[in-house]
Amino acid sequence: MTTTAQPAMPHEVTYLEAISEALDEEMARDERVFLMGEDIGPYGGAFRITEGFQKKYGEWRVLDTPLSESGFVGAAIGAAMMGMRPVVEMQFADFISCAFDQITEVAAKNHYRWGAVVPMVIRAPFGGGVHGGPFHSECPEGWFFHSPGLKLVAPSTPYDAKGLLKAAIRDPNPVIYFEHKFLYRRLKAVLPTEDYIVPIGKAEVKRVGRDVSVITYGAMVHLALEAADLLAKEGIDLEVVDLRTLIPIDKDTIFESVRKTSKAIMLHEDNKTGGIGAEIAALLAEECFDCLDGPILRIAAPDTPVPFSTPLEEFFLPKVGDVVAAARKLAAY
Amino acid sequence: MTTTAQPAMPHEVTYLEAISEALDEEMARDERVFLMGEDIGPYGGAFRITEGFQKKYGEWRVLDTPLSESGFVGAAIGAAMMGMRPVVEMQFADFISCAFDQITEVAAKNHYRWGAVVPMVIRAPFGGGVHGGPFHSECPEGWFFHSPGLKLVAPSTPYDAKGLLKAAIRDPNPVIYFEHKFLYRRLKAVLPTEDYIVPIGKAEVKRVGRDVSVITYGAMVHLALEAADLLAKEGIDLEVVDLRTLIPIDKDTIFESVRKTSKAIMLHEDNKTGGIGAEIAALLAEECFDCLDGPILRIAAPDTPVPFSTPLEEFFLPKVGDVVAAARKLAAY
Amino acid sequence: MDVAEMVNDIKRADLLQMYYYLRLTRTLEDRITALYRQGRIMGGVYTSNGMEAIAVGYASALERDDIIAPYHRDMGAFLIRGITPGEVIAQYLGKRTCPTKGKDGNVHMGDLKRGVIGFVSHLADNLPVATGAALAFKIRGESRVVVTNTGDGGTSRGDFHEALNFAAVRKLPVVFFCNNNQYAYSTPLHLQMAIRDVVERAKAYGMPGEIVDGNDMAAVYMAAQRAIRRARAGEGPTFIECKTMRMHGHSEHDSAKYVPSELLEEWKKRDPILKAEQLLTRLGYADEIVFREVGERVKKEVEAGLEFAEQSPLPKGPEALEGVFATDDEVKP
Amino acid sequence: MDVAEMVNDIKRADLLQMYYYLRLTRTLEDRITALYRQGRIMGGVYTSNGMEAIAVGYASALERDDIIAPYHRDMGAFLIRGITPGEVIAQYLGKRTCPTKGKDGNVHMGDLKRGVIGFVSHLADNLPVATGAALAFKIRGESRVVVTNTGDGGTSRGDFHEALNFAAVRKLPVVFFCNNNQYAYSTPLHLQMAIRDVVERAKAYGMPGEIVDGNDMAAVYMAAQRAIRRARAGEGPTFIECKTMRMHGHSEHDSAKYVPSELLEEWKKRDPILKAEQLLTRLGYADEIVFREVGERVKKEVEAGLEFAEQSPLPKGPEALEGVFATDDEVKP
Ligand SMILES: Cc1ncc(C[n+]2csc(CCOP(=O)(O)OP(=O)(O)O)c2C)c(N)n1
Ligand SMILES: Cc1ncc(C[n+]2csc(CCOP(=O)(O)OP(=O)(O)O)c2C)c(N)n1
Ligand SMILES: [Mg+2]
Ligand SMILES: [Mg+2]
Repeated sequence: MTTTAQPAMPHEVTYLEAISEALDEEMARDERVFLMGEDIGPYGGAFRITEGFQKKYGEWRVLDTPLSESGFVGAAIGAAMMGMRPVVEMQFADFISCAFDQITEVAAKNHYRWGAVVPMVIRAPFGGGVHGGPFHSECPEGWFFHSPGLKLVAPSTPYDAKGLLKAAIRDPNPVIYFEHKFLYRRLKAVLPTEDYIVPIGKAEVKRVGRDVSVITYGAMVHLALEAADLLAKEGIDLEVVDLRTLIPIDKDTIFESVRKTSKAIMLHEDNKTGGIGAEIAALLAEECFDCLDGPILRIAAPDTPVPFSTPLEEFFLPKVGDVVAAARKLAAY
Repeated sequence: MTTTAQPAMPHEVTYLEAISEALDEEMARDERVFLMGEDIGPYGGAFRITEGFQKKYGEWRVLDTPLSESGFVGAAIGAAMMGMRPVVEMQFADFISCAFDQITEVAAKNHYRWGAVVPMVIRAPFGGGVHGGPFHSECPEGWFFHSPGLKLVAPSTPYDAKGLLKAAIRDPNPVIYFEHKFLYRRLKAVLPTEDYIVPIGKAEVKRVGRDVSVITYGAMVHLALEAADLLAKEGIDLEVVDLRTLIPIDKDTIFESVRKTSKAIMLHEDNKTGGIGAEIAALLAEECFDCLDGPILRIAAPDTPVPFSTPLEEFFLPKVGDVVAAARKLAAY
Repeated sequence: MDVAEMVNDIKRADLLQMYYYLRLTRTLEDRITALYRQGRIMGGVYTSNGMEAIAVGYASALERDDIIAPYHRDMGAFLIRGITPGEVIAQYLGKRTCPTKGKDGNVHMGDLKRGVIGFVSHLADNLPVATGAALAFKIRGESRVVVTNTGDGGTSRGDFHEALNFAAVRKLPVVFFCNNNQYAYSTPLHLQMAIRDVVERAKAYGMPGEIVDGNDMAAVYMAAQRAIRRARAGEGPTFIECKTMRMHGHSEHDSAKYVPSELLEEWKKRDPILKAEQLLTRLGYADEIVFREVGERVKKEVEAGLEFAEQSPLPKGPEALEGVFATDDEVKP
Repeated sequence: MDVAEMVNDIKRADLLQMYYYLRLTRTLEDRITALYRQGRIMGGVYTSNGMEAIAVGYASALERDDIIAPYHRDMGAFLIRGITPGEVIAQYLGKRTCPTKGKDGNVHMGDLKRGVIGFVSHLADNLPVATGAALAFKIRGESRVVVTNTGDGGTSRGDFHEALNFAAVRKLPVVFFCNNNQYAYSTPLHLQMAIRDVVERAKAYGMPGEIVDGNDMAAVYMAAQRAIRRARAGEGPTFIECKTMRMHGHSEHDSAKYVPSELLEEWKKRDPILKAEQLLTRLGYADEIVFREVGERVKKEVEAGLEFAEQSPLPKGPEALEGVFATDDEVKP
């Protein structure tokens, strides 16, 4: 799909197309924005998000790189410091491990250390459920959750995908943008015609409920919403908080929800130990302890790599039933 | 200092010497054990832990590597799979970011994926308080807390330093051994003459107390013990749990302590957000909720890189007063 | 050096066996491709179509105790090391009878008992690992050798550099093959590196390098033999660039429109199986009848393999939890 | 090419200015070393003693709008870009008036307004960054150039490889200097690489390379000029190996016993200041009187700098919390 810079009328797009539109519109709006990555040029990227972009913006704004994640992330940092707005694509989020050092030691710390502004975005297609196995399904957000200086976002809808990517590109800091591969072509929505952003740092209550708060992000938002529908039938009213931004954490929205429901479930696809759910649970146990009326439950993948074979991966990924069971337990608490 | 393979009589050693002894004794005991790292040969390593080793064990068991953390960690993985027991030294833990990909993607996952056994140890001199600034003071344990397949240990005393390093070397899995630079020459203890290990996976109550549990590791154990002395004078009886092993987590010891005290403080030198304290707090909030009689407090470094200048670093690091204040608050809860 | 003459030194049986493996590879991968098109395979399918001679050539030159660390276009090497067509298909189908028991997919097969280090998606990650395996042999004074392979794209990664440098400094018994098939996914060689021959890279390490016709199994075999002999004699590593062409898309979902069709036509004429048949005919070692027999034999073997794989059980969900850590009984104490 | 003749093309004023910077560097670093020995400096002290001509030479060849990404033995380059001796000492003392406001120490100074990219401890990390800065210039069609430097040890890291490769493929306006002082900490060149001249590395990237006498400021300057001219003309990157010798320990706490004393004696005769004085005398541009005057001038400047630094305030503790994230007003919208 080749997008024009500003869509003329309301139109339905997939999550993937929303990402593509955000890139296209930002490139048209701001000539400092340019793209780097493997196979993003004539090929349009492994997921075809930049298809047609090189024709439209030229070889120097849609740059195929050698196979070297550390090298091109480092290059993005340098270009960003010179006033550009690079957006780099990891072919799969999993390969971000190769650029870990540049991200955590250089990009994250430059502003703190000597005031250099590093406005750049790393797009990281992440997550399982796509038969990718241990190296094409990872949720690496936990690795970066712990490196002051980075912002992390993870949209769950086409609307948020577009708005958060635009916000990330306009942000003066390094932002890792986790886009969930499972959602690419599974979600569609009609987006506004006018330019909009989804502000970084704001969670959103995706479903208002009274009884139990599920705090989640990415593909798991939809699992939570499904569970909410099932639970509604038995009179349990789930509130679904979509973090959208992982760092900085929107404590206000989370706390407000849990103050209302007194019950909290952390839900993520990432491994349980050391996941983002742990931090949110810890924040609640520290700052909202008195409002809690039951244990803080966590639903997450077990502490293993993502297995390949279908029965293994199905077992590994959190399921609607897990959310239902946890909510029932808390509701009865 | 050149150690002999088995010390002949009880003797006092520093934390640093304890590490050195463990390496020496394991090398003497098991010829599969060998060392790799930068400047560990004739020079004896940046902290002189392997001084005299190359003379004793030869150039091929005490190997100076090129300046390439990813390369020599990868090499350790290969050698381990061929039946060796490599121990690699990071000159400073901070540089482990350069080997992140090898550790998380190769070392951590090989056994799960195809049954390959990777018995290796990465020694990582970590922590602040040594005027090292943002690149020589880091606590990188949080990054690896989230990679199933790795074990992480962090001793706080000479006894544990020796025993845990021996256990790590004998373990059939990749183990990251976080040795705290601040403790190197500040602690001394008389160690047993006979061979011993400190089992991986076992926390230790370093001070038995009744009122509040402080759960901590590394250099912060001593901060907690200091706070305990102060608090004892005002009748607050602190229990200090030293995790010693960060992964796998010894839930039994932690839970037992908090079941007794009903009050818990997480204390670490690492940045607060996404630190190990978050996971322990989350475990408590999930599995020990009913025994909690107050919020779970966290004392940790703020979410910034480690600053260089003394007043900044002092501000940054957790202080005895922080523990005292938190314990008072909980005791009065 | 006249390849045509030297070929007389290769035993007839060896050449015939290589031919057999070329055919087995082709037939097996074609079958897997067909299964993929029928939607019976989850995940990606990467084949060595048109490049079979490289893996077949190098793996044929090894002794039983040697080790390979293959990459994703080395099917022939897996087969020669004894991984059966049935296991390969089982791996693609995620069955419990494959080398990873369903934990990992496609060409990520590893089995140390058969001397195969499992492939890691992250390209070039296994080069330091291969170097480390060679280091173990060197330390123990064994005369074993490691052969590894990478694509042209993989040579751009830092781990390539760190591995080759370390291997050269320590004169380790490892041979680095490079499959230069002129593309890395959609990225042509000139956007990957500013040199025409990948072998130029070897100079940076003071490592001998040579170029061979990657479509000529005998040429690859002889080059491998020379390099392996050097390695075994303690003379250190060698870099061997195999010129070839990727004849399919990067993976089976890629139509590879970015490859000029003339290029494919030209290389079609140099098909490694065709070349092998011409050689065998010229040497009088085999004729059309033999070729047909081999064709029938491999077809039967592949069909038998398919049957084995299809009848193999899938793993059960909870097996996903197994094997994160190795246990003591898996290693000698 | 006769260096001795070409030197006539360099303006007298330029040579005298370089000489001044050699002296300023030496005097400043000697002063810092003395402060270190008095225990007045926390953290490490890394000097360019005996290697001053490299940074002075390359930085003198640049235009105002060009950018440098220096490494830890490039004091002369910092000074030439306008960082004052006072700021340098303030940085070592952790004062608020230094380029990092006390957040970082020693040579980790960065200031984009003066065209200096801040050094990162992790060696070679700034090479991809320098490449990226050059990429920004190329994309925008500016004629600016980036010069960066690395030690011989730093060339072993993967980021070196990825940076040089990318720069060469895209013909970016960046010049890669290498300070080959024959050691990386205690590791001699032959354990770092299996080549005698680091410049061999350039061949792997199809990049022109040359060797210069790193102790000859004029030779370095002219080589830099040639490479910068090429870069500015769009002809791509150059690699320049400067042969030199580290005359002190790795840092001031290292007595460097591992360096043969004959080597030091030999290189002492080639001291860059001595060489510069011989040159200036031979050309009739200066004499003993001038040398003495310059010596007095730099001494005064350094003492004034020390006074400035000592009188500068330390940062206040809570400033540790500032600057993790950049704010919108720091960038153009
Ligand atoms: C570190 C890393 N980055 C990106 C990828 C995605 N990827 C898989 S194969 C491939 C191209 C590989 O090209 P090459 O090394 O030439 O091997 P070929 O497939 O051509 O044989 C890419 C980019 C990867 N596997 N690893
Ligand atoms: C990635 C990384 N590993 C280790 C170190 C520790 N270290 C600091 S300087 C140094 C030696 C550097 O040698 P070289 O690159 O030759 O520079 P020189 O100091 O000789 O100028 C080492 C190992 C580091 N800074 N970064
Ligand atoms: Mg290729
Ligand atoms: Mg050096």
